[in-house]
Amino acid sequence: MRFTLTDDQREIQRTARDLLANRSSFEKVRAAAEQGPDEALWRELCELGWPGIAVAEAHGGQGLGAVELAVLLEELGYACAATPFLGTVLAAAAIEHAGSDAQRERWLPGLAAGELRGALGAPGELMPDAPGANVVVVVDLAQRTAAVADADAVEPVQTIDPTRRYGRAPAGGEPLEGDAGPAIDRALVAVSAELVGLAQRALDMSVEYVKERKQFGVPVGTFQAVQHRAAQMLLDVEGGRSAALYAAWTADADPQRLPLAAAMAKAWASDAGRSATASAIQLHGGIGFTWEADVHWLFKRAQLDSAFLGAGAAHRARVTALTRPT
Amino acid sequence: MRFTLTDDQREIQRTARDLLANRSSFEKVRAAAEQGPDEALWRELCELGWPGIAVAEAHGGQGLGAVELAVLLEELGYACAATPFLGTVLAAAAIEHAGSDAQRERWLPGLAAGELRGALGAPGELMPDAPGANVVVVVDLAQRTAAVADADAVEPVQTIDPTRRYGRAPAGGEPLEGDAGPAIDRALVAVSAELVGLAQRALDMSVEYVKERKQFGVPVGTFQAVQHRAAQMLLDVEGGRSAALYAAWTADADPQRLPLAAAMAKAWASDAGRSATASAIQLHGGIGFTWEADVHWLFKRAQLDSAFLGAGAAHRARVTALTRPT
Amino acid sequence: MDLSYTERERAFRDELREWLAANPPGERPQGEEADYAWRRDWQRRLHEGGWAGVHWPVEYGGRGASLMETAIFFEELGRARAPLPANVLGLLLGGPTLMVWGTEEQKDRYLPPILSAQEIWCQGFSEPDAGSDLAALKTRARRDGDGWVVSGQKVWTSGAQFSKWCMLVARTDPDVPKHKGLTYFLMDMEQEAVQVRPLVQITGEADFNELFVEEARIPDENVIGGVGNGWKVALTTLMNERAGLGFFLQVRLRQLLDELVEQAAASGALDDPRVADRLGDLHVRTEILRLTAYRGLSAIEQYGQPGPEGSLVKWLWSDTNQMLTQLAADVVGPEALTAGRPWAYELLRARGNSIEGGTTEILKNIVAERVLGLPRAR
Amino acid sequence: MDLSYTERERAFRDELREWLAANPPGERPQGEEADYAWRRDWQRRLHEGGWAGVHWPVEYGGRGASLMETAIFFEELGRARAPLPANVLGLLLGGPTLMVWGTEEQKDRYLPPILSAQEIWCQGFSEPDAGSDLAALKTRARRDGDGWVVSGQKVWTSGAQFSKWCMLVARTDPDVPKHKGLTYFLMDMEQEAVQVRPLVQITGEADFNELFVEEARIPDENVIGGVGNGWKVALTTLMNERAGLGFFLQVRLRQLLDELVEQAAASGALDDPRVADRLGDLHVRTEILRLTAYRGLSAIEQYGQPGPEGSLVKWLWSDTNQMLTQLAADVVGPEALTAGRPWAYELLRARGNSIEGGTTEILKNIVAERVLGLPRAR
Repeated sequence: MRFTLTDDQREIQRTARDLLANRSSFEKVRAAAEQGPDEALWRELCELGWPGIAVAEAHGGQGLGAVELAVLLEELGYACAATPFLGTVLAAAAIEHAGSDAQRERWLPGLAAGELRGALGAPGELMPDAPGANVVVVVDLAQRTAAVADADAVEPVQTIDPTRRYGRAPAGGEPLEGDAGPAIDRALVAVSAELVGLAQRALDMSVEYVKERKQFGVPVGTFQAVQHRAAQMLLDVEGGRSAALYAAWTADADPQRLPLAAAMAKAWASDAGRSATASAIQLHGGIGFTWEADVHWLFKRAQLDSAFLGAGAAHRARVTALTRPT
Repeated sequence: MRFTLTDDQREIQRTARDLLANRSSFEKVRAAAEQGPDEALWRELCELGWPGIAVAEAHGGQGLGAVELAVLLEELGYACAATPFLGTVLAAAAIEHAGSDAQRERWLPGLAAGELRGALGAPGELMPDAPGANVVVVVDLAQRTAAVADADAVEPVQTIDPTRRYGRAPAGGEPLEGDAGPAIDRALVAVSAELVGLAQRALDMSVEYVKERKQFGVPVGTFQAVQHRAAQMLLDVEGGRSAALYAAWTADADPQRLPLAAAMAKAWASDAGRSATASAIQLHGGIGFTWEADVHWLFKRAQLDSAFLGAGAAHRARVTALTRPT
Repeated sequence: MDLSYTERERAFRDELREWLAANPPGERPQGEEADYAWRRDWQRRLHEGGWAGVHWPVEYGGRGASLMETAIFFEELGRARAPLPANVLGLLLGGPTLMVWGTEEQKDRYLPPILSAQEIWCQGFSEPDAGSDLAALKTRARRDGDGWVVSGQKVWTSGAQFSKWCMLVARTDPDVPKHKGLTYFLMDMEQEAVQVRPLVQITGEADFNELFVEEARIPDENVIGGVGNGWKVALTTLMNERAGLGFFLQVRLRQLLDELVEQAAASGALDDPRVADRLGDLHVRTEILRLTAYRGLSAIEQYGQPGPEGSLVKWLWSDTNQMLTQLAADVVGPEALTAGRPWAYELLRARGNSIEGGTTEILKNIVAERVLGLPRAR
Repeated sequence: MDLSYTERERAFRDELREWLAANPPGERPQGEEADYAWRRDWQRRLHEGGWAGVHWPVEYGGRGASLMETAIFFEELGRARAPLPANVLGLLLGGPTLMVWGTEEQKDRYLPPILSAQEIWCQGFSEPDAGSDLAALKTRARRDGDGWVVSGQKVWTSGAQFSKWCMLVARTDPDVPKHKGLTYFLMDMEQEAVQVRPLVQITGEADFNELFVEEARIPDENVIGGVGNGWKVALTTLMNERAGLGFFLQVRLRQLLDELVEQAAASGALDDPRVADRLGDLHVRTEILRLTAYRGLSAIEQYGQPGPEGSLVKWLWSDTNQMLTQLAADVVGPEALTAGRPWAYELLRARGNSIEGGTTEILKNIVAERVLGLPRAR
């Protein structure tokens, strides 16, 4: 039993962290909030093959797994990057795991290469990356079915997170023939990983700030209330990381455990993401409440991610249902 | 609008506080835990006419109101006093507000004088002061009806709070003919007031302790985490006091508002009582976890009071139901 | 204890309700300038009706309302969905501070245009590096002839762009420690030396500003309470900070809650016992907030000082408002996260509640030290 | 990342399960003496089976198990509802400390009877006035001939009444500050000068004791790690404090949760979405606790030191256990508050979780300062 990342996985993590630190500063994030997704960054990610990281090699992907995808998504969350990555990998996962051979052949190579953009979500709900997507997968969370909807029918919605485009898609479309359960669960894991990244960034920014910022003549980081809040954020982050990595591992290695593991990860990450990013605002004091402090981007995306495919309560209910004694 | 107590009410409060400080030290509470209720104290309370404080003069009481009763109960909670006071005043309130004239004449003078002991509760649940009670009122919380059960049928139960005798009574008995709703609501207010007293004592003991106790060379009360926990306890206490006093006032002055006010008071006080007394243990550190520190008496009684006639969740549900838009 | 209104309070409330019914505030207009104009107009109407300075003594043009009546005033204002008067800082802070510390000339000169909204006031206490710590402020004023020359930077000054006067605390003696050597000035905002920059919040709006003061001039007669006495004068201002306003905010909270319950009932979400539980909790908190605020007023009225409950109100309010607006995101659905929608605005705006007007951390410290008497935190 | 067991881990677990199946621990008997005898007997059986010191090196009579196997050992022990071995402090703390700091003679003399439960060990660190602050301890040892004479008071010494040896930290040099001048002794408990008084807890049981030491004698050869070096030796003991034990406790938590879910399902309470929500949350917390504990072990195995997650486990465990036992009072009904019933015991016992072995407040400080690198709290 080995919970640490392999050398290859750590290499992916390091590469992503370095690349995004250089290419996706908050300056870029702010610009994207005004002008739409960061197309230059997206091209770069496509060149690296990231959109296809978890797609089988037979379909043009890199043939790595859900763990590698989770590692990337955590880093993209950490950077609060403004690309259509999330939607694209979720659509790809749905088609790969619930589509027919023909559907896979039709869409996967394009999605894996980033030539097609994707989105996934429940009909009528806020769907990330839906405007501009070529492959829009609508899922029925209760029935655990999925279909590819008419991309032109997507209606854009401006949310509180302008660094990502959101839209609403109608129900219906070309059904994916397989059980969409695993695809939905993989989506839960992916967005949980992004939430962990957001929370980690919120923590790192806060730690840095409270070390420097002085009040009453001392760094505010010496106040026990500040320390304890930061400690709580670490628990939020690390608990989410344990759950997201575990769930990602089950997706490929022990799929029977995926439904419960995914529900656990999303239940924790939904609440932890909200709470850690709100704490970051609080720890930044008045500054944290201003536009220019940038922590609000994390809070806003965490709010959207939290609600996406069901917030904490929905997944806690599912955890209880799945573990109910028979 | 005047939320402060009248001079008379403050006089009752002061008398009770002084008397109980002298007569109901924790030494007495500990003794009662071994040997049963403090009969000497109970006699003294009866001589002062306390059991009849809210009973009409026509029935042998003092003809004061629910506010005065709440004031007394808060003080009895503060002292964690071991007497059958709570059960007796709850039974009296039920008979006064839901009984027939004949039932009032039969039981109220004895209860008001403390010659009869009473108890009230739901059948099958833990009923405070039931063993040894002469007048056992069983209430149906859903139907809001009440009956006087066979006192001999009470089955004693040893709870985690040995400073009060508990028992279980069966359903059925001689019905009280009126609507038992107000009687139940008055019981909720009364036990909320006791919870406020328990929480206040927990706070006072903790404040005293953390001022004296030193760790790392300074009083632990200088640690912000300790300060903030104590502040939270104050919020628990004062919020509960606001709600309990308001609800007590509505009982006599604005009975239409009593059901909602009583549910609010019990919802808050149930959680606040648990939380403040648990915090007192934590603030006392290792000592707080020992039998001789005495804070556990507050925690244990708060647990029983909290569950009595429904814990927080039951009353929050009722608050929502009562305020539901039509 | 008597929680019914007195005859006088009831009469006050009835008269006010009647007046508000006859003078509806209208709908909040879009845009900051328009919103401000609306609020100034609203204050003028209040003033004409004799309602602008309800809590001011009659001798200063007020109504001489009791604390309880003032609370009722703000509650009713909230209930009528009226805005706060444009010069709320002048009315609540500036006026009362002048009444305590001002000379007769100052009172004559400044009080009437506060009431009539002719001259709007703002508050220049906070600084970027001082935060909650007034004693650490750096804005300096040096003597120059028969006046003062002030330089420094202030932050969180709401309404600065519309203000004529700024209640400015500056350091006049750098050689004495901390809160000694501060002086309280009235600074004329209409001079080149004072630049106002809007401070955009996470909501995208700018309720606050930064103030850049570069050699601004203040004549001697605009010192309030004497040179070097600024700490004490500022405390008077701060002590008035939340008087009354709390009741306005609490009514807003109640309205938001009612709104959320309505929507939950309409959508069926209220039938989910988990939602009902959370909403029940919010109801309890909101009511306890109101009751506790009234308890605080009663204590002041009767004993001349607030009881322990007074310090808890702002903290409980900000917690509850944050819980409420976050719950809305779960109950209302996409609407609550859609840009420009009321719930989305409230969700973001609420994050400031636990920071503005004293962070929750500071408030808890104050409760622990001043109310519970714990030794000073280190 | 690979969360399946390795071949070796699986073999270890299977062998252990087989042994446990063949050697059922039986039911916990009533009464403290009987309970202790049961646990001593249990350790003897473990010892005979070669399972007493799984994590000890083979050269000292252990099994040389890896960290992961040790965790599996404690998990399986918990799962089999076996008790902790009677000499758990000797096995987890005393032995490993001796292995680092003991002389060859000391190791030869003391290690074997630890394993076999012939000699039980207890821990004499805490003092009434020192609490979490080891540097403040007051127990004094003065030289006397070729030994030491010790006087002082210790507290929270579990198992003292059954112990032969006490790991005692005492001040040997009062003239140097704080944690200098401490020495780590092995004190023979079988002498008149050592009096054990049970410390009754709020549960009514006495898991702990007070130790009154009045001129007790300790020979020179019972100094561990050298005179004046007690702080460092004590840190070795403390660092071993929760190794493995956490897995045992976490399995207990899981068993309690399963029990509560069973009862809630049977009574119908589980159909209440509010109860389902709380139980779902407890499930998530309990699983995340387990996963995070394993992550910590993985990090130690691979990088030689725990990652940030390691420090969170005890805190999350105590919080979760307190939430669980309090929820039981709502879900189970009167039974949960009835004296002597398991749920009532757990409710009371859980209050100690956030105090024993480092208060939650101290743990959060440690996380903030050592893991996050915040400046030392003042």
